[in-house]
Amino acid sequence: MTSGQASTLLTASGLTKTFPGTRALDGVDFELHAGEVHALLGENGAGKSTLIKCLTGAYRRDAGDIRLDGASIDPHNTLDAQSLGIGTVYQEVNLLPNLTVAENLLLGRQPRRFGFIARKAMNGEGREMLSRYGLDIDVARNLDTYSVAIQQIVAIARAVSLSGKVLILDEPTASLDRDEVRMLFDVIRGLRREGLGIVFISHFLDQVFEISDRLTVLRNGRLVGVRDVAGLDRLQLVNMMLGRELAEETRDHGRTGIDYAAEPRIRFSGTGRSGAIAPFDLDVHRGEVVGVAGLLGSGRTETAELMFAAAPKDSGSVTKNGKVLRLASPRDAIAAGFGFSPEDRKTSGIIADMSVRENIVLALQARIGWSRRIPRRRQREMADDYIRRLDIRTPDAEKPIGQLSGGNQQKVLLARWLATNPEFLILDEPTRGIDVGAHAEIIRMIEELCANGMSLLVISSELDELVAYSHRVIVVRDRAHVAALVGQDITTDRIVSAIARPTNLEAAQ
Amino acid sequence: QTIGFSQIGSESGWRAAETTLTRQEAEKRGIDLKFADAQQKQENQIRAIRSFIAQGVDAILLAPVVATGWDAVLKEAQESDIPVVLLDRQVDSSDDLYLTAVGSDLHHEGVVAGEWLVGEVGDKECNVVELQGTTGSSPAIKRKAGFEEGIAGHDNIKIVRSQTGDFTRAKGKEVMESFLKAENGGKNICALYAHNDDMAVGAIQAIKEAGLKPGSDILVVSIDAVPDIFQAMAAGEANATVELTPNMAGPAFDALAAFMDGGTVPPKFIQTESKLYTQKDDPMKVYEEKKGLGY
Amino acid sequence: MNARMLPFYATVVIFLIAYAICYIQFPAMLSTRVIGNLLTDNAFLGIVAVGMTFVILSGGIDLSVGSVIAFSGVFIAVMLRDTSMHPLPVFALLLSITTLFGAAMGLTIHALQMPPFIVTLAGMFLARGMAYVLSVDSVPIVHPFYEWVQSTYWLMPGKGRLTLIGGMMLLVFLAGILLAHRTRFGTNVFALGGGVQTARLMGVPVARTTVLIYALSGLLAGLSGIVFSFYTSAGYSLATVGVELDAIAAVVIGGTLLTGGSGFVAGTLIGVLIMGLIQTYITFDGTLSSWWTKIVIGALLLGFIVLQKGLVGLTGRSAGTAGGR
Amino acid sequence: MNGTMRFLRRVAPQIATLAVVLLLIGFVFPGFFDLSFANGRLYGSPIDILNRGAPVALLAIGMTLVIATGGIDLSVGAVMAICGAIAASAITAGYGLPATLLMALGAGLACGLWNGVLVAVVGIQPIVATLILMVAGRGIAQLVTEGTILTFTNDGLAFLGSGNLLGLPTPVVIWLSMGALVTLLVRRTALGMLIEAVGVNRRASMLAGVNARLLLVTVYMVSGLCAAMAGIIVAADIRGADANNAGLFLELDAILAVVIGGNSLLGGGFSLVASLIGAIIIQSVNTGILVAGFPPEFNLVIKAVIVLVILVVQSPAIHGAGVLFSFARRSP
Ligand SMILES: Nc1ncnc2c1ncn2[C@@H]1O[C@H](COP(=O)(O)OP(=O)(O)OP(=O)(O)O)[C@@H](O)[C@H]1O
Ligand SMILES: Nc1ncnc2c1ncn2[C@@H]1O[C@H](COP(=O)(O)OP(=O)(O)OP(=O)(O)O)[C@@H](O)[C@H]1O
Ligand SMILES: [Mg+2]
Ligand SMILES: [Mg+2]
Repeated sequence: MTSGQASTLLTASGLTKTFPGTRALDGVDFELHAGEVHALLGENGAGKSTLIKCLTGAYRRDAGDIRLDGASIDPHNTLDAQSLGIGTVYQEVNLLPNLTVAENLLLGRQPRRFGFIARKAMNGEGREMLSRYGLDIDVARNLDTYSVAIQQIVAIARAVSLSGKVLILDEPTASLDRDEVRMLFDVIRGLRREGLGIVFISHFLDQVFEISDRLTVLRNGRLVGVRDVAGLDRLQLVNMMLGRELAEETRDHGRTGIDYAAEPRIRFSGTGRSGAIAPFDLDVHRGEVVGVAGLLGSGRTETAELMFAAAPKDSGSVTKNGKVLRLASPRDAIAAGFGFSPEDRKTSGIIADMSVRENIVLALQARIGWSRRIPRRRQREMADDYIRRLDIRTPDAEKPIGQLSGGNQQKVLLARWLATNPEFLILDEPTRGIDVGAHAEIIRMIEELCANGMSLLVISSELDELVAYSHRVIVVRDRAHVAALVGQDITTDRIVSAIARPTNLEAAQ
Repeated sequence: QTIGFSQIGSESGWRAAETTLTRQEAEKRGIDLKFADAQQKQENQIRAIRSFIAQGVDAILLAPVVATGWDAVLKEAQESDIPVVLLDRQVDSSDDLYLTAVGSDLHHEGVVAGEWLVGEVGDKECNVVELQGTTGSSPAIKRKAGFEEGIAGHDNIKIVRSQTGDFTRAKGKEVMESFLKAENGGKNICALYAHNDDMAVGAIQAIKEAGLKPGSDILVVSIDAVPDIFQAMAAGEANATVELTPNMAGPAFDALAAFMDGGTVPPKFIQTESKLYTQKDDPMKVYEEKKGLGY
Repeated sequence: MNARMLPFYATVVIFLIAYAICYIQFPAMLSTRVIGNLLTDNAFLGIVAVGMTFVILSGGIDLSVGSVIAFSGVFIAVMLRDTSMHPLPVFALLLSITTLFGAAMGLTIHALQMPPFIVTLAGMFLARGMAYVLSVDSVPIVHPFYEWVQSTYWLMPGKGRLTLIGGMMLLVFLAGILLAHRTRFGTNVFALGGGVQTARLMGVPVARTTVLIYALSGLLAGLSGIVFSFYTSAGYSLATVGVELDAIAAVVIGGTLLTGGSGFVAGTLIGVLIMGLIQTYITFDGTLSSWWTKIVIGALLLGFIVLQKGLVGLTGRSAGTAGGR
Repeated sequence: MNGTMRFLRRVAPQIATLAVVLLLIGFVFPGFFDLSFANGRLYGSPIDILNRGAPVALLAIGMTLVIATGGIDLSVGAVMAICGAIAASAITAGYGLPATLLMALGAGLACGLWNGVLVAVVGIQPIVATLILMVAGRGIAQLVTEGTILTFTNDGLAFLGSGNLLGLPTPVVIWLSMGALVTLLVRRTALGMLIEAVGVNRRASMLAGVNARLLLVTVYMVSGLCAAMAGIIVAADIRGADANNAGLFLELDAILAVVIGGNSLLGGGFSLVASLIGAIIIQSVNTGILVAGFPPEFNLVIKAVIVLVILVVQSPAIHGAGVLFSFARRSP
């Protein structure tokens, strides 16, 4: 596929884009062949999203030349790009939650009869588009009634159908589980066979190695290199991305060292809400990392929201160190020493217009109360400290968080909760969109935190990751907790099989 | 007997008094009065009249917010044989569409005020500032024109500034302040003509706060004759006001009764008196008479 | 049943209940007369509310419409008085002016990234100011065409009248429903309401749609001005003060979210009728003083909105879609 | 030091606009800048502007906070009428001045509480929630005055509208102190930041533990309190409560002031000082129109054009082009 005779489809040369205080792209060259999957790699904030936004007219570039099929193009907006046959999935799910799934899929090209939209035909076409991804949902319902993962698939389906020549996917797999990813890759391979050029951005190196033919690495807005994937060494690639050495991660499976005989720190008993998640019991011990695994829509996020009182529960009770807690709102939970970093960072996490500093101190300030303002100097120190420790890429702490790259936003949110020094921290997809370097950093941090006595509950679609740091893994299926794996039982295979079929634990309940 | 009354609103003390008196007069005669407040909107008045027709009232009183635009709805009332009496303001529809109109002549009020000023200043040079009513409202237009007619031919009297005070005290005060500023601290101003008493009362305060004496340094003439202006007159701070009686309903009910009982067709316009009050008319006594009327 | 239709059904149910209550108290309220009046008296409000629905669906607001109606009336009256033109070409001229006015506001909003609230507030001052400049006085309209339109109506049994302007409002609603829910433009309007930034990334022509939305609102405000001039046979610069707020209230009562992106044109019709019903009820009662009238209108408004919220919340929960946040 | 610079840069466009407007007025009306000191206070047109601008300035304080939370308060004009009416009727009923003020301010707080509960607890959209009080409030005010203009003669109350304090008209002193107080309150504590957070993303703020509900209610109550003060001043100024006209359409001026102050109607970051300057800009335009002596039918057109020009010049799009920015940097 990646032979030398492959025709060049899309080229960009000397692309430059500057934001106030940041040079996001600095004379970057990029070349995409027809019939190849081309991965775009780089740390958080390297400029990957900016590059594709410039290519597709979402941003106006400052300088540089773009050619499609040899002809110079100059897309002024995404509509131009779409009509040129470039379909794109941008990093954050960029769909309209208030429209139906079908409308989202076909926006701008709805089938018409006598000038009016033909609803039936539109819904039929929409269902058709999704069936390729094994998704059979009611496309006439509003998009926001579905989970982030489903929205992601809808966005992909839309982009695929728009891409006559080029398909660009910016971290499409960040919230997908294995099956979904496999399905997506099948689709991508099909398109490659049809001769499309596909740009694929991901921080999952396994996936990059699995699907892509060539890759381009960016660092700090500059081009580092272009390589054929075949024969490329993994460690070498990582070093290319980071510009420094990263020791290969080796981990034992299943960590131990928790005294399960002691009284648990937090105990949920019979906690649940009908229609959302069946009542479950869960003990969390001091220094323990509880991982939560499951398919999308299985009820992991609901579990976390119920625990944090972000959604009302209709049964059950919570105790901390044996004392009953009355949790009616996130405030109560925070007062009890909880923290919660939500999955959907755009709508539930970041305060987009506010600075990195303010985003970091927000939860701590809210806990201290309005009357005792954290002195500005202290705020700056805290912010600078976390920026350094988590390696958050931002010119300074006063930059609005909305202008940071996706992965860096995620790190700021983590910093927000670390600043409150919680006893029980719930992280819903904390590593989503985070680069390899930072990924290792965050995992190390999770371990360090629990070594210091913090208890964690981590939801992740990356099973390897769960295996790496969890003391215990809860498996959620069909809105119920169906299995718990401890110690040596924690392996990817076991988790997968627990997700797939009933276990004895379920029978015991 | 049921009579519907479509009132403009309650935008001023005078209008509140008119409503109160209409209610009192209806009660006196044992009439069931259906009252509809239009919040200053013609569309609400038209709506109200059509509802009255749908309800089948025996007659309708209408205080029209504006002169134009009543033909269609008046025709509809006529087709349902419901007599309509206009209160206090006129309409420009054909006069066979309503039974009669009770009111004063807005233009005439302005003339009376103007003539009073002419008599008061004689041949002296006199710069007048004018506080207009709400821009576009018929009292503002007619009282302005009437006053200009009243002072016509007397070149010693000139209107030097004219701004709208929206018929309110607060705006009257604010605008008067700017007049005083613009006219050399008020030294160039000899008289104030306000389209209603409320603005005059506000302006009087502005004049006092500027260190001048209203009533002597600056003559004050206005229209309506609400109770507060009589207090000002008693204190020597206002000079004259032209009365617009709020009791329009009395004559209206009388005319209606005569028409419905005996078929007496009243004249098309029943004009109420536009009486001029000055400081000589024992203002405190008038004040006492008027103050209970809901102004 | 589709969950997104819930607020609409709730509004319809509330309207029917309210009408029933009115009927029990005043049986005359079920006459064709009252129904005909509801349509005729609210025709101008209904038409302008259709435009407002589009604006609000897109996440904007248009405060200028009341003033534009007044301007339209004065413009028509002055033109008919001072020239010998037939009303129809005058209408055409007026509609192009108001449409352009709306488009200019839309362009300002888009190109200068200014909030619609403020741009249309300035537009509100400007339109009414222009009406003053044209004529401070109210100007009667006398023209055979006007007489013909006014005397053309269908006399329903029970002496109720279905007038041309009432019918016109229904037509505009019909067109509005089709435009909003059955065309690509309509979907684009909803898309803007869902998020301008996202809509742009999805390839919605944001500039064109924004301009068109406000142009449409201007056009309908002009049309409403024409209807209002038929209603009153006059042009008056002080007319229809605050109609924009009535329109907004009607749109919101009709189940459209002020934040944009969700709502129904048909709901707005019910909203307009509910507002008219409140007025009619108060007139039929006829005992309220000026101030109690205002308080009661406010209270009923609150009642409707709370009731609607409650109804939507209740049925929404029992429908059992757990995904609802 | 850094903070001062940032502050100056933030308000520079407003100060520049104000300067231009004042210069224009000075151009059509030469004696405009004359100040004199007599009877223990300053006199002059600039002082008049500060004085007449008091109601809008006060409203703008509350409105800025409400808008920062992403809301809007249309009821302030009606609340002014209610509180003015209560003050007038209490004082004529023989209550002392302190009791009267307490009642009027309390009524303002109650109105704010009502709005806040509708918005934060019942979950009605702010524009609609406050529209309800806007419609009904004027009725309530008239209920208090029974439709008349309720005049009073108490000099203590009148002092609040037309007295002098510290060489300035009392209303000026009141709004300046209120502005300073609220600014200190939101900037010396964390309130300002929390309000902004709720305004930008209410859900995320709540998940971060911000008590958004309480904050929203508080902000509407502050707005009600400011409206009450404005209402008292207006009533005291004319020594009477005019339920029908007090504060009529002032909500629009207040919103305009906030926007001219460069604050986003979508919520988030805000500057009270800039809003206050915005209020003074609006009053300058109003006063300028009055002293210029045009026929009144042109008032609205002139105001519309001036406002449009100001907004266009301040708009982010033009701002990006740096037109005003370079000008602003030279000015302080
Ligand atoms: N709208 C914007 N305004 C200002 N700066 C921006 C904006 N968008 C991106 N940047 C900056 O440009 C740089 C590149 O960001 P970009 O989003 O392209 O990174 P990325 O490689 O996609 O990272 P990630 O893997 O975290 O998604 C970052 O430093 C970011 O802060
Ligand atoms: N296959 C599906 N069909 C219909 N609705 C779904 C499906 N999957 C998820 N949903 C909806 O999405 C919501 C998300 O559920 P929840 O967030 O608890 O799942 P999750 O396990 O966290 O999955 P995710 O990986 O998407 O975060 C659910 O309330 C459900 O209504
Ligand atoms: Mg990115
Ligand atoms: Mg989830």
